[in-house]
Amino acid sequence: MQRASASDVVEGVVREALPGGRGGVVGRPHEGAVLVRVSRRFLKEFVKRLIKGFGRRGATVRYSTGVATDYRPVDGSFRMAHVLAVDKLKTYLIVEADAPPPHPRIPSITPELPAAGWAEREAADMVGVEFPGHPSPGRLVLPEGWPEGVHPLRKDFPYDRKLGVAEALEGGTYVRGFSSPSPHSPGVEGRPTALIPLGPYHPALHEPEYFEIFVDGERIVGARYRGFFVHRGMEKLAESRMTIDQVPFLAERICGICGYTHACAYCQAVEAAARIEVPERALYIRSILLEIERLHSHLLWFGVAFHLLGFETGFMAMWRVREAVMRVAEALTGNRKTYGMNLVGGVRRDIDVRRAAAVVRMLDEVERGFKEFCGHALKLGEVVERVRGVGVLSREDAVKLGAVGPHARASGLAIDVRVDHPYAAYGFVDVEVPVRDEGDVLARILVRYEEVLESVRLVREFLRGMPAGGLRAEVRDLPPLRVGVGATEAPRGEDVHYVVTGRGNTLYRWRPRAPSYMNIPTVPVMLEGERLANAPIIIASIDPCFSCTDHAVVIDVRFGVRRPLKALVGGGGPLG
Amino acid sequence: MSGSAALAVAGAAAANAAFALTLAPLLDGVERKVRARVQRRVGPPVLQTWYDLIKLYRRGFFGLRGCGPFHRAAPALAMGAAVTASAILPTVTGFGAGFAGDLIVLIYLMASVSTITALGAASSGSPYGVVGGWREASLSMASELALAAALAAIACGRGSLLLSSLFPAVRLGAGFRPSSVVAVAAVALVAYADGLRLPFEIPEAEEELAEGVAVEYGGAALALLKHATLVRRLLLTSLLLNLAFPWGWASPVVRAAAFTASLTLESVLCSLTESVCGRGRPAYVMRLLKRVTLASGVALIAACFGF
Amino acid sequence: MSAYNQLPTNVMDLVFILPVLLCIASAITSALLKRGLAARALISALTSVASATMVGVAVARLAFGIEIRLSLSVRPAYGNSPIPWPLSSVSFAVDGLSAFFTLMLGLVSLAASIYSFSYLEGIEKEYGLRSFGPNYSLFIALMYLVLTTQDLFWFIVFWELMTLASQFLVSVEHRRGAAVRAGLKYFTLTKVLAEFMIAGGIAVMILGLPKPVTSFQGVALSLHALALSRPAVAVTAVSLMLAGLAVKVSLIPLHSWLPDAHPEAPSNVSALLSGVMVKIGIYMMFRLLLYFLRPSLGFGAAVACVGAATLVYGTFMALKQVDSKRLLAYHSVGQLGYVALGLGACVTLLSTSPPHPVLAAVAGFASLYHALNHSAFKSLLFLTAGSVERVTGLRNLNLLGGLGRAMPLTAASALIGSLAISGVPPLNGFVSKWLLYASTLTAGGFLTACGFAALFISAVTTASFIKYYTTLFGRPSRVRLSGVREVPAPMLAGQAILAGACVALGLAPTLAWRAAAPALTSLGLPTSALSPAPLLGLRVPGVALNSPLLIAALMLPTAAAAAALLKGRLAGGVWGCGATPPPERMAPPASSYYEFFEHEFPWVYRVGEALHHAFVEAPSKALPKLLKGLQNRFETPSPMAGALGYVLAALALGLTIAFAAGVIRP
Amino acid sequence: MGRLSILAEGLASHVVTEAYPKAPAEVPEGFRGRPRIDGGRCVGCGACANACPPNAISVRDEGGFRVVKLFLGRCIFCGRCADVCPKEAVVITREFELASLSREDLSQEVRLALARCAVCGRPYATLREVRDVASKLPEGLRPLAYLCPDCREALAGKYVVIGRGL
Repeated sequence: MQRASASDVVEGVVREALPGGRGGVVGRPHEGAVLVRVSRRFLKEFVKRLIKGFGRRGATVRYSTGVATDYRPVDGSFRMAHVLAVDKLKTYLIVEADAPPPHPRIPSITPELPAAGWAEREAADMVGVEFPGHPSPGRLVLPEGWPEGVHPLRKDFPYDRKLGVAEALEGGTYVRGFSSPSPHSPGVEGRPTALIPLGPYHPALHEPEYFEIFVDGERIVGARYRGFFVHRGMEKLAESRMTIDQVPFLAERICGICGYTHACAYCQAVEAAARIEVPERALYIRSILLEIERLHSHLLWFGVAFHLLGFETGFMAMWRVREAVMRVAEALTGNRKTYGMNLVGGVRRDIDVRRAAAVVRMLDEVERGFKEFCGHALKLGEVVERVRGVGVLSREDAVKLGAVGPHARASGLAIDVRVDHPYAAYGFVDVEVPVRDEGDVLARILVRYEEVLESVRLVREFLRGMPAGGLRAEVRDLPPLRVGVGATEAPRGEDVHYVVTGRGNTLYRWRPRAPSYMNIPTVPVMLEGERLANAPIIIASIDPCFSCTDHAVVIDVRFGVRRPLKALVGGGGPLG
Repeated sequence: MSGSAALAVAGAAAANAAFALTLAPLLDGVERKVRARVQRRVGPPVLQTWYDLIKLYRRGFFGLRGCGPFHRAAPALAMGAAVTASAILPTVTGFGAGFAGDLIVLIYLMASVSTITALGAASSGSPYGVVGGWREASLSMASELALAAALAAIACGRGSLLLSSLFPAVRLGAGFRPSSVVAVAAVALVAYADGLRLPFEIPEAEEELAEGVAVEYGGAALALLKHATLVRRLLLTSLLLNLAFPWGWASPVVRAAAFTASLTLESVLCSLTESVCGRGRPAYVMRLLKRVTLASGVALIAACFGF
Repeated sequence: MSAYNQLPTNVMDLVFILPVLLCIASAITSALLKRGLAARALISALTSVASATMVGVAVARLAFGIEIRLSLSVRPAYGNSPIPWPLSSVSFAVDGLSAFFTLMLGLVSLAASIYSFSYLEGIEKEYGLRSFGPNYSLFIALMYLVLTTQDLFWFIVFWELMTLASQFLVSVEHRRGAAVRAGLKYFTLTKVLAEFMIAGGIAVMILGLPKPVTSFQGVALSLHALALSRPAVAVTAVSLMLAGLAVKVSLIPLHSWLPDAHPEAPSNVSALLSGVMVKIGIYMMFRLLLYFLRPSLGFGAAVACVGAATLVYGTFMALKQVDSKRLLAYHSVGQLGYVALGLGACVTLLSTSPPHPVLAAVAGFASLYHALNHSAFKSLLFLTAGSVERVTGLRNLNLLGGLGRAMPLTAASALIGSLAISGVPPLNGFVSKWLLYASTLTAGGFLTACGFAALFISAVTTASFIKYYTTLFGRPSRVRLSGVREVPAPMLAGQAILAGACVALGLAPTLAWRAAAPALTSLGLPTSALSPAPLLGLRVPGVALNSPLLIAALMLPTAAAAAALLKGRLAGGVWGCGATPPPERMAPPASSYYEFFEHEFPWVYRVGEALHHAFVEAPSKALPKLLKGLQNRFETPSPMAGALGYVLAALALGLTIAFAAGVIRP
Repeated sequence: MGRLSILAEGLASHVVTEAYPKAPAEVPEGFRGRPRIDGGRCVGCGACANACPPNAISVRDEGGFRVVKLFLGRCIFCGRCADVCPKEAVVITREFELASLSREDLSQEVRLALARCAVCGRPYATLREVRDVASKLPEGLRPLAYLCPDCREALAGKYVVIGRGL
């Protein structure tokens, strides 16, 4: 009940932060979450006070995700929900503000919480809510040339509407890049810079992302990021024509690597919203699969990292070790990736004794192979040389930009959803969270190194402690318009799914927020002042999952959503 | 010289050139096999590099529109320089076209392979090409420093630049000079570095520069560049072998066999080394080269004082 | 003119005089006509013919051994001559050494003069030819006279006049402050240090023998005597003269004027300055160190080391430049380092015990040959840079680019020049460098170290010209250039002549050997040093061997065969990684090129910066303090400016000559 | 020294490259491969179509037949169809080599005859499903199974007395 009391504290802070103790409704959508609805006029002020209030109690407010929803069919207004994570108090605080049509405007809180920048820009693109006072407004998700005033996630936008290229181009030309002029001038006098495009199609990026890098010689003087090329329109799809039991299979296809964690986060969100009690054995099984996923994801990343450092043998070695994990995943789930295991309310398959034994065997193999090889590889002069002191992200920047996961932990931020907001079976064990302060690429490598070994330990512990029992709770019709937040610690960091249930076991709103969504904005900061040769490894060091980040993007201007198939296949390349 | 003799030498030169052209890709194939084995893979067939080259040669030219004619001519010129160098340097047969030039000529021909490559790459407006180009140039500047010192040491010891009187540089007995040993060691390292092997392979860093100097070339042009680079690599090794060991001791056939064998052995050793190296960050590469330069510099000073 | 003059008798004498007369004619006509097509045509034509004649004179000596001697003197029948000796008589002779450098002069000035016809349009429109024409013509004539006079006194006189003319040519565009400042700096520096040479020269002329002597033979004797009687004085005198010459040759630390003067001058003048004038210092150094003086280890070593230092410093400075002509100017500094190194090595090798006359001859030949080559490719490069500036109005390599398509012929000749100076076989730069290595690397001692430096620096040169060529003609330009087209035929012709020379001198080094052999013999060096190798190649018996033609015969067919594979289509534009940034933003600026190398070898540049500051920044800072008022005058665009310059210069010059004439009394 | 041990381990241990496709690849039991519909068991109830996330299974009536169509081009091999099938007519096989040049190979169709309403004659469900339902009903109510939902309601409204039959 320590947790409940933590949420009480949060509620207390919220109440005293409310302007004049009024102007807001406070509620508890579910365990570990507090919801407050304030008038948009007070929003900025309220957030300021919140930060102060929690600051007094030594807790920091981390911006987790922001969701704009078109509630016009329900109560005729638009609503922006800022989900703030108060990790120290193990609570997600949902701050909602309404805005009436036809021109919904909600003051931007980005000046207070810079990490909110992307969320607000995305909301502006997809739902058409304006955020006056945003320091750097402009398109984030929609391509340049997308017609003004067309907002795909509004309820009056049919999911299967095809927006032909011609129509899309009315608004301007479709450039794969920036429409705005570059910040760094050609520099006639002084030391001029050249623009080096990194991506969308570059051997170092295994997914289409675009970094515009400005160099003087090989010194990087600045960088810009443009992403969201991987258009799949998943949110729209889920909200339009899928049932809650179908969405897990869509959710896990958000990413080709950390798909299962998305499925879990989604299910947790729905279960929380509908107050479904999931049987303990199912929770353990979920945890085991999550850790197995972390194992293969990290091993994959190590491989990619070595590849980018030109150390092919390391690449091969890591992927060879990873193969064992994939085999076990196949044995456990029937699929090389940990796909198809989750349903709302539990899991679909049991881990019987024989499979458990296979897992244990795999763990030994992986632990030995990994430890041995990395032990040698991390001694190699040119390898370590290339990552020590490279791509440093200071703790301050990490906090400011809301970095999550190993990336944040390598910059000295001790945050981990498994500990801060225990889910699945993580409440029953204690998780070691490795933290380093250097903030460079090497630190990120070492943090992940520790995490691999920790995952091995955790899986062993879960297998030991797994109780008998059912696999799935009975799920009846869900109550409509219930809000739920589900979070997991994906291999790359906090993965948050925000759900509003709909009628007849459908979803009214679903917004997954992948960890890379918070980490990518730190890349330009890290690139500045670095050498060009380090750019790829720096970009890779956050283990960016671009397809995760981009999943939500609406109908692809180039193809249009012709086949739901398009929305379902795909997923991450090696980098994500 | 008499016509028949000229013919013989011309034949030898042709033989050397043909040898270099054919063997270089084969050796690359061998190296890929070796690296694959270290990575516990089966790896591609030994002829794979040749298959790739042939496929590319068939493709004709793929290149940029509108960045000067030189961009297009560069691969051919590079190949020309490489072949010429291979005709001058004794490899499979004892005497190449040594009458065409001496050590300096040889070095300059080899250097001009990378010079021309860099020029061609930088002529394409591709930022990757240009970056690759200046890396190539910088690397050759750095390795030239070491190589120049080492060769100066050797030449100073011999009082000549003629290949005939320089090979082998290390002579036991009366003509022995300790400096030449150091110098040859330095040459060995430079040959490794200048052969663009890991960790020195920075001009084409695939993950950083997307093949750098080769980025804007395709088809036959790409094949020519790759082939010329491989030939150059083989020549560097051959130069080292010629400097390090005497080869005049055996019948032509035995010599050819022995030379080929040791070339193969050398590239196996190199690829084993490569397989446990990452690509160095440029600063690191340069530091290594500076150390090599230091060594050869010591050799040079020693040589100047007659040791 | 008095009737007692001993007039030129045979036809060769007339031929010898002809260039001078032609130049004077061109000077006068241009001064009269001031502007217009006719003026340009006259200047160009007359100077070209003059240059051609100079080549003829040189060839006559080098190929057919016809040595022209000519001495003019005022010798009255009774009484004292109205003009005091030594002013009263002057003698000329085209010996081997003179002939070699005259050939160089003729070649370059021919190309430059033809080039001028179209190039001058710009200057004509803005400034008229009143100042340019006379100075240009006289400059050529004076260089010719400096090279051919056999009289140290007159050498000095012509030398000073040449400096004067060249100074006005540097600042001919007197509305540009930079040009005027550069000219001023050049004049002051060379003038001030020329005084050393004059002092040294006078000392040599008057102190050695009981009676003062001015003829070269006499000076040789006198210096020898002086060296025996008062060695300290002799050493001082020679050092002074060397210093005076070194400033023209722009050896560090006396180079600071060159990187300012050569870029600011009109390109045809830059070609002459870099191509010929700086080498006249070398010419005199040869005479001084090998003809006047017995070869001395000290001076040889000094020149060699300074040369090595110069080539390292100059080339590294060049690597950083982003102004096309400034880059070339710094390379002139570097390349002259090579030449000086050769000379120094030659002297050293002669003066060691035992002497190595063979290697010495090779080194001497290397020096002469490289001087000749340098005047071919560097003048060529200056002309191409001029063409680019003419078409685009730009010299900034950060902005320029992509001219390869619009100006293919200029690009081609620039490429030849770049490859030649980088020493890519089988072009000329390579052969002379090779000779230099052959003589130094095998010599042992510090010469080997110098040779190593040279060998390394040639890689740096290559890098620098990769940048030069690709930024001008390769990658797209970073600004919008309008109306870019190929330059008119005369300019192309000028470039073609020099490009041809680069190729010819590269493929047939024996030609150069033929040309230089008389010079070497006249300096008492053994011509047995080199023996021809197959196909016009050269061989230093037992030491080195190189036959470029054979290399070309191996290289070009292979390249052609390979090129046959390159038939096929062209893909589109530059690959932008799938994004579409504008090409001019992707094209790296010149300043970016070796930031990488700079970043990895910072110390090289820290040293360089220090030197640069000490010898370039400091003087050019000190200068305004010295000549503040004058400079202001110069910078105000007014007819006064020119006049003032003349007054000043004439004053300085008059003083010098009067002083000299006053001191040298029979 | 790291390098040497990496080298040594690499050379000492066996090669892991697999012979596939020259030799067949192993998949564990429980592997979710190509789903197959057993035409003999399927009753065309359409539960699978409802559950299928990517709409790979479609059910439509045409010309007196109910056509259940499975298109593998869309299938994500989640196996939900097998979960929800009341008749265990959908089986998840272990086949995974599905690459093919013809679209036909990627789709499976099951055609089931439709039952017509005894009263209005409208086709309303597959014969097999109707028989199945009928077999489950108590004797008295069986005829109801042969009526379409509307007629059934109408009739039921009139006559049915719960527990008595007609």
